[in-house]
Amino acid sequence: MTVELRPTPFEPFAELSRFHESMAEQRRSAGALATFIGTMRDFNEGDTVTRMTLEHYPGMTERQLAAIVETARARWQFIDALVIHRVGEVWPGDPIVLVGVWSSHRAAAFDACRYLMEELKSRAPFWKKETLGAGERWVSCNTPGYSSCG
Amino acid sequence: MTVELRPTPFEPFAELSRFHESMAEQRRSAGALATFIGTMRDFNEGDTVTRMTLEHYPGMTERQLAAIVETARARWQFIDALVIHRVGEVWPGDPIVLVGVWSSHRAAAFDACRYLMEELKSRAPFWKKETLGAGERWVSCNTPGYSSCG
Amino acid sequence: MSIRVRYFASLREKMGRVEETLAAEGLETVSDVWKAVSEGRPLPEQILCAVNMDYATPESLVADGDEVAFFPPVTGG
Amino acid sequence: MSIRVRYFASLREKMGRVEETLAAEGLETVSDVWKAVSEGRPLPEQILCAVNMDYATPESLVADGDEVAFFPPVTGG
Repeated sequence: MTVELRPTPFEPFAELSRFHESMAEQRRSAGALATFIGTMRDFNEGDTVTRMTLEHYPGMTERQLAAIVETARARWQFIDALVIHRVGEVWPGDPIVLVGVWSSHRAAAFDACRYLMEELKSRAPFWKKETLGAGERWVSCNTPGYSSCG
Repeated sequence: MTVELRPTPFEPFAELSRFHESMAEQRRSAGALATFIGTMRDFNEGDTVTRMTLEHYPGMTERQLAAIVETARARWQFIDALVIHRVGEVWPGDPIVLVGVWSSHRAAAFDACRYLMEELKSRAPFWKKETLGAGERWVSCNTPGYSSCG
Repeated sequence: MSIRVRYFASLREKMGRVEETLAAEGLETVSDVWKAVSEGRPLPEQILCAVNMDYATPESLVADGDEVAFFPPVTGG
Repeated sequence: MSIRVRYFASLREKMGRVEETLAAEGLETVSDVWKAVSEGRPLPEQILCAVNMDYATPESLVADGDEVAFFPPVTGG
């Protein structure tokens, strides 16, 4: 189980590849990998966003992320999980969050991956401040994630 | 929307990266990417599996995959989707299937990605034949995917 | 009439052939096609069928020039 | 007793400070800590709190040496 905060840009597909390779022999029993990658959009609530600052609570953020992964591990059978989250200054198109769950079964991989994302968004101490053309604003809340537009 | 059958091994993270890059400006509105990668395990139903052959129905397989993507597109809002599936000879650790859904919203990305995988497993004409130490056998059915071990 | 019949996976091995072309008259449904290629036996419950690459049922109608396929449950992904 | 109090994001800006250390006596709960740093005002409903980096409630007890944090709803991911 790996949880990382990154102060600089990261390349999510290279991270996934590296982590996948590092699992060595375990990979052969991990037939299912579900991932989620969140990147910065250049708009929010109808406004153009040119930059974003991600604040966090050093110590508590890592602790909460680890707790979320442990809770998922108690609930679903998976072999390994990777969580990477940006902190600091982020530009449109930059990856913000990466979650990957390796399991022998796709249902567990999908469910645990989604759970990690929903818990991360509702419990991990991160705060986004957007830079607009006309100043800055704090993002006030995250949208609930289990109901989709479908 | 891209659907591909591959007769030779592919590197899923490189494929995702390439596809992601090719979306150019669209990427900036696609803040959410949900993916699933299925790889060959070296065991099944308690037996060691050394090799697998993936048979398909040329023409019908592509047609069914395209129909599944179109149905998902009518149901969820997403910007683009990628489906790659191996055919032919596959060895343990080899990627078999890759599904990626790019959306502005994580719920739509997650739900559409999972739908594509479940529909693919239940409707796309592929058949797996496993080579065991003691001969060969056809895989008789896929497990249902919406109930997890959680 | 002429119907191209194709088999896949374990059913292909069981039938001992990949495909065949039926020239018989009086084939109205997928079920009729199956009987014509299997010495009159009923279509096994778990066998799936397709007409011109779309899923079909034993009652689906067939026409001259159609491609009918029979195969076991799919196991991709 | 000594309590380290920390603020984050929009609340940090509103408070005009990143952190402070309270040396006052008689602080029993998180709510007491908030009152001590905000001239007796009640804790705003949407503000979250943590004691020693675990989520807490206004009724959670605090002890000498604890770190108490206040912050707005989280918006990561």
